[in-house]
Amino acid sequence: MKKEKIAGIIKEQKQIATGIFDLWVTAPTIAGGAKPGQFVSLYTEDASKLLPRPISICEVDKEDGSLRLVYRVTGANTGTEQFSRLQKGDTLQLMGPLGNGFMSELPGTALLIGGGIGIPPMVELAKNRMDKNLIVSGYRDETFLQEDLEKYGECFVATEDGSVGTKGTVIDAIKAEGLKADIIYACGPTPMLLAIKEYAASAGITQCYLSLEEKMACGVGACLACVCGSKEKDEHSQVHNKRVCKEGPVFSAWEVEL
Amino acid sequence: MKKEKIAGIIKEQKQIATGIFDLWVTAPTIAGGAKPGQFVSLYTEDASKLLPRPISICEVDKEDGSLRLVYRVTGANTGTEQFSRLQKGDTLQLMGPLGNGFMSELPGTALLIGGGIGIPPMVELAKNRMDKNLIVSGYRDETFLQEDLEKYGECFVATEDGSVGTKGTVIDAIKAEGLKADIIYACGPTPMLLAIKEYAASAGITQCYLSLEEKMACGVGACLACVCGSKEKDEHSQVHNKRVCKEGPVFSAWEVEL
Amino acid sequence: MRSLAVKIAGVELKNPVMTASGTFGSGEEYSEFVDLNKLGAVVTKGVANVPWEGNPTPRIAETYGGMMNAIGLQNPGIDVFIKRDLPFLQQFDTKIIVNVCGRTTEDYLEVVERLGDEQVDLLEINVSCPNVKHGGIAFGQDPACLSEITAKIKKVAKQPIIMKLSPNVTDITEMAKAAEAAGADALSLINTLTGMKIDIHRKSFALANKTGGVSGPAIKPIAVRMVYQVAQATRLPIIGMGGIATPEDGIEFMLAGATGISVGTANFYNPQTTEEVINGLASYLEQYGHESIEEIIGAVK
Amino acid sequence: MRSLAVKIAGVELKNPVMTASGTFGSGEEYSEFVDLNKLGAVVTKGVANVPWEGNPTPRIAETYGGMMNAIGLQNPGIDVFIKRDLPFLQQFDTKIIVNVCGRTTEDYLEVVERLGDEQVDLLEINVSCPNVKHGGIAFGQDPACLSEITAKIKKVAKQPIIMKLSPNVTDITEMAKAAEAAGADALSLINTLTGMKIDIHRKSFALANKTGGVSGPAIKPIAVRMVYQVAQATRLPIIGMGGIATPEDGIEFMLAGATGISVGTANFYNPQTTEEVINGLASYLEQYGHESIEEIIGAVK
Ligand SMILES: Cc1cc2nc3c(=O)[nH]c(=O)nc-3n(C[C@H](O)[C@H](O)[C@H](O)COP(=O)(O)OP(=O)(O)OC[C@H]3O[C@@H](n4cnc5c(N)ncnc54)[C@H](O)[C@@H]3O)c2cc1C
Ligand SMILES: Cc1cc2nc3c(=O)[nH]c(=O)nc-3n(C[C@H](O)[C@H](O)[C@H](O)COP(=O)(O)OP(=O)(O)OC[C@H]3O[C@@H](n4cnc5c(N)ncnc54)[C@H](O)[C@@H]3O)c2cc1C
Ligand SMILES: Cc1cc2nc3c(=O)[nH]c(=O)nc-3n(C[C@H](O)[C@H](O)[C@H](O)COP(=O)(O)O)c2cc1C
Ligand SMILES: Cc1cc2nc3c(=O)[nH]c(=O)nc-3n(C[C@H](O)[C@H](O)[C@H](O)COP(=O)(O)O)c2cc1C
Ligand code: FES
Ligand code: FES
Repeated sequence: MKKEKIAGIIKEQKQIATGIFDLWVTAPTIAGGAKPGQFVSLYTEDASKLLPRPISICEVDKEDGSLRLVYRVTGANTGTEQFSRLQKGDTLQLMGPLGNGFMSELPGTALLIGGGIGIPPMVELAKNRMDKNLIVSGYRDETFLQEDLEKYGECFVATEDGSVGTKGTVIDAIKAEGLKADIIYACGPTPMLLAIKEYAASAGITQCYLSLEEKMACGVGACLACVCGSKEKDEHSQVHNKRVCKEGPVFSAWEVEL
Repeated sequence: MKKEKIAGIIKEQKQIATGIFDLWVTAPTIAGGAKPGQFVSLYTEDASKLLPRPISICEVDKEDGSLRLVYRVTGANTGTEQFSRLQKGDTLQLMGPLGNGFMSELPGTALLIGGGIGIPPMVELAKNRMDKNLIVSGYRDETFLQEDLEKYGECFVATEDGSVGTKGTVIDAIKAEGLKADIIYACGPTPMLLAIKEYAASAGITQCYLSLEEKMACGVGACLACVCGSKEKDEHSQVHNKRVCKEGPVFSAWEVEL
Repeated sequence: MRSLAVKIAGVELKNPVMTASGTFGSGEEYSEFVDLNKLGAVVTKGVANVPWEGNPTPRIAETYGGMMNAIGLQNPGIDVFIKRDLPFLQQFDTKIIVNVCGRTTEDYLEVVERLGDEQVDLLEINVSCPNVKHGGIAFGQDPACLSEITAKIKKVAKQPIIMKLSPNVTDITEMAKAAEAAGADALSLINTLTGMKIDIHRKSFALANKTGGVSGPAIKPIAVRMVYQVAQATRLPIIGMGGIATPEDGIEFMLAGATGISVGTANFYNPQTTEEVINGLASYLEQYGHESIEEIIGAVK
Repeated sequence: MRSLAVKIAGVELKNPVMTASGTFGSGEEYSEFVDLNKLGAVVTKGVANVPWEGNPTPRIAETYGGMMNAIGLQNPGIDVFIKRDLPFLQQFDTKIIVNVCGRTTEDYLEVVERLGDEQVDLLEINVSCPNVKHGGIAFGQDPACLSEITAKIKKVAKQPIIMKLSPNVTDITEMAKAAEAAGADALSLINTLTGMKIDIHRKSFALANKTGGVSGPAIKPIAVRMVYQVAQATRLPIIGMGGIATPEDGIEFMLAGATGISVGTANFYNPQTTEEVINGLASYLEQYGHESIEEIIGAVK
């Protein structure tokens, strides 16, 4: 699918949890080709902030030509804070769809594991899958997107403080609930991904796909900012580096070093 | 009067001629102390543009606590272009009142001479004077602010193309109309000010006050960016330089070198 | 039609606009956004004799009006470059400038020799990357080293060579004159300015490499100054860069004395920048009645 | 109450925040906006032995995320400075740092000697102004010259001396070490980076002086890098500056190794910056449980 940089139009935006915003933006050319697990680069209107903010595609409405993005405001005076002030009708520069995305068509029961702000891409992934979804979400405390996820699979929650679901990590929840699957799809903080990789190895789940994060400048594979270590020599780079924005953000757990 | 930097609120803005905007901004602390010929520094919301845009005070409504600013958009992607998009209710960072202003109380018949975007300060000056005002405005072609000026004096116009009033310069208009005065107040491009200085000398008008322009950084006399050459050694600087933002923008024609 | 064509070291470019090395990959990545046929030249990411891993991540950070990078010249090596990247670029009607990097003089010479028989128009020698710990930076910050490596490369190069200078020096004209005297055919400037960013909450460096090269609009005034100084000090054609994001920026560099202009960081946030600059150059010639873009090179007074 | 006090060359400042020379006049101009009693120190505009006219106008231009100036060190001379400006500053409960400039070594020595008997806490010696054609810049770009002038000034100075370094050098640590070896008590960095801007419509220089010094947020990463490098290379206390506009910026400089921090260009567009930085430092100590600001000096890892 051709990538484009366009001015999207905000359809609606609301806060769905403390510091978590839920934005629908009309961007037909991007929505048309978007796959679960892909992302878009968002650009601020602030002339002092030039780099893109990569945000995963949470949901796509192809008919309407719009995208749903769910993101966290990371602090004061950040780009995400600026996005959070956008209102219906405002424009938002964005580029996409970027990255490879999840292979949603794999047959078998899948564990869809999201941690914190890694949860949003699981919505579109769950929606696109034909087979059984077991959706495990890890939060610090406050939950979000559970209603959306429940439409597409059986949902399990872990919270650090135990306020909802299993107290502990997503792995704790998987073990507590005795969940079994053929496939793992995961997105979240690196420590969580590391734990999942270990768990998959021990549980013998060979189809384990992780969505990674790295700082980006171009988002299209040109600048080599966003690499992760790869186990084998990467074909493009000829070294043990893969580009998260281009070969990723989704990698087989076995091909990358976290 | 104490200078302040505040967030003013736009009351209204309209375009009054090609590229010329007429803005009323609520800024009570500034309006309270403002005198004719003083100016304010306007700040953009564009993080790439940090310096002030000095704009003369065109009119003051002390009761309402608001200021009128009339300015020209100097080009694409400029600060003034950004100001021209401000709408009722928007905020505008501004600092003032700055500079010395015109001595409006001088008795006698006065020639108030404005050239192009030097015309706006003549409105508040004419309004504040008790004695007779002969107001001469020079335009390239299209006129503006004439209705406002007519309230406070006898008005004469010069246009470069002769489309309105005398064809030629403000000096041509003064001569054509045979205007005589005891005092001159002028604001406009340097060539015009030079011509006025010469005219005042030849006509024996010793009370001749010119409002100068220079690039500014601080607007309060701290950075020494905005100097003009002075005939005598300036007391503050101890050299032949005066600060336009502090000792000016209004100077006696005889104390400065243009 | 007013002419946008310029000549750099005997090579005619249809217009002065090119891509800054390292910001446009091998050309392929941005070919979805830009018609490469429209560009004066594509300058490739730096290539070495063997593949380089580059630096650990984070490799970039945002700075006020710019960015900082410490990619560390990751590259697939000259073999794959010749087999894969060059043939891709050769499909287009644009000039190809290959950016060459190395850790030692021998590294550079090997790459330059390997490129000798390839369809490549110009070689840009990066002696100024601030992110490589061994070699690299030293060449570009000492006139004697610069002179030596320039002469050695010139001896083996089949294409004209452009020496790319580091701005992290006391006197850029001294470096430019050293390169000129040693036989350089053209100069590129500026590479990035060495900077640092600290994450105050983690009390750690924003880049794994601690320091990185600052690029983008923030550095433009420094770049324009250096281009002007070098234009006054040498007779070599200059490829100017550093913060070009609009046609006006590009024109500023040409008035300062640049014959070619490269767009770097701006590609990242506006992939259309190169095309916009080309169009803007044409309008400027129109507006001020210049017959050819060459009339504005160094025309500041 | 957590302590914001810092010590520079034996002088205790109630907090590390000061004004950068030349951006705050003699203190009087901004006293309507800032309570000078709150500042760690006021650093004055550079003062010479005799009044200086400075450069022709335009003296400043806006650049992306910053500005460029070529004021040319206009100043009323030491006589008027001592008679008028010093007594004004002495009314306040803040330290006074006088910035000294000159065209020749003798000029500097004369000013330093004249200030010997005045109530001045520290002297900041500007050997780095890029806008003065004779002398000035040379001192700050050559380690031998810097060393010589530092030693000579140190001999006659009654107050501790802070050498203010130019960033327009290949290796800032070499300059810092030269100043340290010659007896400097502290270092200030950075002064402005030399830049240029061209008005493309007039085809002329934006500044009458052609070049000017770039300051403001745009140059911050370069300044932070130099402060860090110098902190690693010398034992002298450092006053860091270059683009400080927020508390976060100031903290970044302190983590990099600065003991004091100066606000320059930001005063022009936000006269409250110094006070905001002071308040922000206090909150940061609170947030991360530091008892004293000294704990964060050079604390980056
Ligand atoms: C492929 C991908 C998908 C992502 N999807 C989401 C999502 O759906 N929802 C969400 O809330 N967050 C997501 N993130 C993280 C998100 O990109 C950062 O939180 C965001 O860029 C921070 O920007 P800021 O303006 O808040 O912070 P600032 O501090 O202003 O950012 C400064 C710079 O650092 C970059 N940066 C800062 N944190 C990160 C990070 N964690 N990852 C990459 N770049 C970073 C910014 O993009 C920017 O260039 C994703 C990251 C990646 C790489
Ligand atoms: C005391 C004074 C009063 C003024 N009053 C008015 C007025 O009432 N109406 C009006 O239209 N204009 C007035 N001007 C001119 C006005 O300041 C400039 O047109 C304006 O600053 C241009 O800003 P910009 O964003 O359009 O241009 P940009 O090109 O974006 O400006 C870049 C920088 O240059 C400065 N600059 C550019 N042109 C001038 C100039 N002519 N004088 C001073 N600084 C300049 C800007 O302030 C800014 O810092 C006045 C100038 C001064 C000094
Ligand atoms: C991410 C990145 C990678 C770069 N890689 C190289 C490189 O491989 N070789 C080189 O000579 N310059 C490299 N540069 C420097 C640019 O070519 C250019 O000189 C510099 O960025 C200034 O231009 P700009 O401000 O338009 O980006 C790189 C710059 C960036 C931002
Ligand atoms: C208008 C202006 C005038 C300056 N004058 C002086 C000066 O007289 N002496 C000096 O040492 N530095 C002078 N400087 C440099 C500043 O003190 C400071 O080192 C530099 O601007 C970087 O800080 P900033 O980015 O916060 O402005 C001047 C800077 C500006 C912008
Ligand atoms: S962000 Fe540029 S290669 Fe991935
Ligand atoms: S603008 Fe700073 S002294 Fe006038």
